[in-house]
Amino acid sequence: MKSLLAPGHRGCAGCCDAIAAKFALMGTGEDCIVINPTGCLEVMTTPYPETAWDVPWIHSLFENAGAVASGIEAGLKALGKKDKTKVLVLAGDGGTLDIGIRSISGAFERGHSIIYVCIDNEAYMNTGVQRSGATPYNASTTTSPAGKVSFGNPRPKKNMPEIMAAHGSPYVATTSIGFPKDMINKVKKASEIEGPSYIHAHSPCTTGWGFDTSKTIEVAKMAVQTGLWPLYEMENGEITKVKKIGKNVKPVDEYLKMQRRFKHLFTMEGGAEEIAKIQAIADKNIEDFGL
Amino acid sequence: MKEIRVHGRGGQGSVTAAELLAVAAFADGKFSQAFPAFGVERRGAPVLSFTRISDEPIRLRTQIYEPDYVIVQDPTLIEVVDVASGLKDDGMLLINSDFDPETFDIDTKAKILTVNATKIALDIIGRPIVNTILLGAFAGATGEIQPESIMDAVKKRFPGKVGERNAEAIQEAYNMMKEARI
Amino acid sequence: MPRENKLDKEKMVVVEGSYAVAHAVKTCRPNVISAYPITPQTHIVEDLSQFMADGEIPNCEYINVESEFSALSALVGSAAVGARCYSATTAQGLALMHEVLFNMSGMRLPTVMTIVNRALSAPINIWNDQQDSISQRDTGWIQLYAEDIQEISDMTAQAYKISEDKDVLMPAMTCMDGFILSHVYEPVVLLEQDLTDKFLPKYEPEYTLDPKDPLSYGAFADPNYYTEFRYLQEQAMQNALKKIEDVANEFYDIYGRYYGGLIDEYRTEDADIIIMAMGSVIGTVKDVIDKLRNRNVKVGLLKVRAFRPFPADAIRNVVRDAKVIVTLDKNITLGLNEGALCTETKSILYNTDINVPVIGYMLGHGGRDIKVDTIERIIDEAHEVIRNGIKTESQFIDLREEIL
Amino acid sequence: MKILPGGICQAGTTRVNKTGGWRNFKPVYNYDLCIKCKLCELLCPDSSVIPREDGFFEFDYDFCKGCGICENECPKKAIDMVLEEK
Repeated sequence: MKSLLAPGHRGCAGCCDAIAAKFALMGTGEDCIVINPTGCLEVMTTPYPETAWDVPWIHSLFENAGAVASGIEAGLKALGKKDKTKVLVLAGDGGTLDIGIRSISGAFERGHSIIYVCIDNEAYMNTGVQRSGATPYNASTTTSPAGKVSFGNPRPKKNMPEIMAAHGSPYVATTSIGFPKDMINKVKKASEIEGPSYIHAHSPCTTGWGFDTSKTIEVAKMAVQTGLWPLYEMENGEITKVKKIGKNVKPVDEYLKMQRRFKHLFTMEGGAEEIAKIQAIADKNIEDFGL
Repeated sequence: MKEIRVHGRGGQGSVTAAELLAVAAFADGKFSQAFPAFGVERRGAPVLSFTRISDEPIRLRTQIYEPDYVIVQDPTLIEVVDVASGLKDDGMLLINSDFDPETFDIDTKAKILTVNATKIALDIIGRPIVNTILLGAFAGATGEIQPESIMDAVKKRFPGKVGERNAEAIQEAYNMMKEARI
Repeated sequence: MPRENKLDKEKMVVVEGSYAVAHAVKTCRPNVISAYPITPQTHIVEDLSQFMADGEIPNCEYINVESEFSALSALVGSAAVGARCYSATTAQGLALMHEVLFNMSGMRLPTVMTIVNRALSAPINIWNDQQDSISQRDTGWIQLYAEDIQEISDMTAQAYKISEDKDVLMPAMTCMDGFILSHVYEPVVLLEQDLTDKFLPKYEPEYTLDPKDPLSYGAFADPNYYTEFRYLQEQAMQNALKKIEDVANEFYDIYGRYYGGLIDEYRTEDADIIIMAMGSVIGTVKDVIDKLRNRNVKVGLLKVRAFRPFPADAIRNVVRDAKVIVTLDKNITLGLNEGALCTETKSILYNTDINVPVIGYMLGHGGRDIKVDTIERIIDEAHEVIRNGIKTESQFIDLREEIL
Repeated sequence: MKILPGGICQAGTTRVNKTGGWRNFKPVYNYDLCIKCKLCELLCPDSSVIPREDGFFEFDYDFCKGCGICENECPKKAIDMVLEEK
């Protein structure tokens, strides 16, 4: 499949955003318009006068991707151009779960035919790895650092897919860049559905999470295999498909050990108990989703 | 230029009355302007609206402080609002009431007239909506406006039976007040 | 050349200001309307919603957004795919849009938005002044201010033509005073559909978001490029100066109505005192001027229609021979004790051969009625300046000293 | 070059920016082991794995940043990362 993201962009070696964007565009094909709110992806792909995008693309602001996408969809409709052209949002976790949630909520409640892909690398990477609503429990970021009296981020991830499903979205799915076919097929499916669809793509960041540039895909797979990031589809609010991990399930410490952001859990007193809490999150996912 | 102030309560259609008066005046070949005293009043609270009528285009954008005419839609307002505030000495105060004008202790040199618009409304329309009827009474009492223009404006605003009945009530009020013309 | 504003009474109807604006928008054939309710703008968007519900605006989508921020953000997207866009807001809503205002003008996406001028909180106040739009003066939006319903209605079509001009491509605000104009009923010629179709061509942008020619909008411009984009925006504003005049003339040729281009003048010939003002207070000032002219007081009015771009040359030409200039501002730059019109007027006279004193009055804030008597007192004080020079350059008038 | 109002860019123009210079290690194919599974092409974040007519692939060293994902994910170990000679 042809890549619609040109080389020469300024993403880090091993960049998850570039991979996620590439997969998403493989799902929609070239007849689409991309809306990309503020974040690494926007900055690294469009250093004026260059752009890496081989599809029409717009960056407006940080918190308004849902609204800009609504306007594009409405504009295409009014001009009689909406038949085939897909409206694809590629947004980060900050732009989705935090600052942008109002406009996404509005767009989904209104039922615009858009495909919203959240590229979730679990922190504000563009500004230097600050915590977001998607940062997992105990991850050390620059604004939730581990310290003498802190194990890092004190809260679990916000459950954005559930929130979007609660909007009555016909199609909500989680995916991971560690499973390219899963992601491409889900975006493709979303593009064929009338109404707003939401795909939450787990995307490990080599720089922000602290792992070797060659391990982006490996770390992504591991998140799924531990049960920390379950892959599922929800159609009209009901879970219709789950990717089983079965006997291949891995303990969470194998996943945590791969990343600098969890390194403190292995050196600090009380770390083992904290890892056990993370294992409990994974175990609950395995039970809830029947992984 | 003639300036009219309408006193009512939120929900009684005093803004609509001012508007219909402006529409009717324009139909008579005059220029007109109507606007509410802008507030956040809810249903039941005392409200104000204004109309200007002139032979020339109206440019003035101030509120009305010295009206030529005052229309009071609800006599209970007299207790709580200075309905005669600024009213010109040679002006007129028209009150919706079944009492005689002399029974009202209002500090004004202007002429006070009363009309039992509520009764007319109940008799003809079947509901105690008086705003349009008072316009008929106003037309009768002042001759500032043609009753047909008011009836046309009302019928256009409330098409069908409602408008027809309102027009009938307006005519009734007009006839009653024509005799009392100042 | 001053033009007669030929009003055809036969074509006039008495409607609410908001309705006249909504009707004007309809005749401009918008493709996307996106708005969020806020007093006193609501009647406009309600009327447009009714037009939509009655199928009276073809090829148009109405987006009921969840905030003003999204109202304008949606229009960024719509304009980028080539749609003609419309929104309306006021005060808090406009303030919430602040970031998007820059964004839209920076991307050179034309649109028209009616600002129903209202005060900003705190304290909470829903009544008219012009602090809201004045506070957005640096966002790269054209700002036009209307005197009455006819003008704001007609200005809507004019604004599209200015905004969409290929040498301009800047979004435009058409400003009307909240309640005073939005909620008034008066006779107006509703914008004529046949004439508007003749006056306002279909919007056909050179560039759009189109999969057949995939362009990127909103790239990341570093210090090597950013300055040039700002320069081009300023050039566009300068181009708009001429375009605003041209469009007013073209409008006159087709519709026979004229309110000035960048500015308008009223009895400024031989005027010693020139009052400068924007918006609905103009009408009251004209009445006062007529009254005083009958007493041989040499006073005239310079109506500022375009506040952005600021019509420096046009103003200089009018005030050159006056003895004093009086600015009326329904806003204040806190910390300078001046309204914006006062500041801008002084600034364009500095470094010129025009040496006319400027005095400023701040009034009408938060809906305080501007009475005839207030204007008369201001003119009296202007006389005093002519006689004895400036004592107070800028001040509030009608302050309730007793509660301070 | 003249800038367009609004900062519009023409598609795919980052191709003028050769990011190959970022590399420390470069990937090299061992075609004897390659099974043409296309995974390296699919996963490359820099779209720098180019298909050849014979079904094998080659690296576009103008752009490859040397991240090593292709080597790490290759199911047949058909890619080696070798130190870049500069």
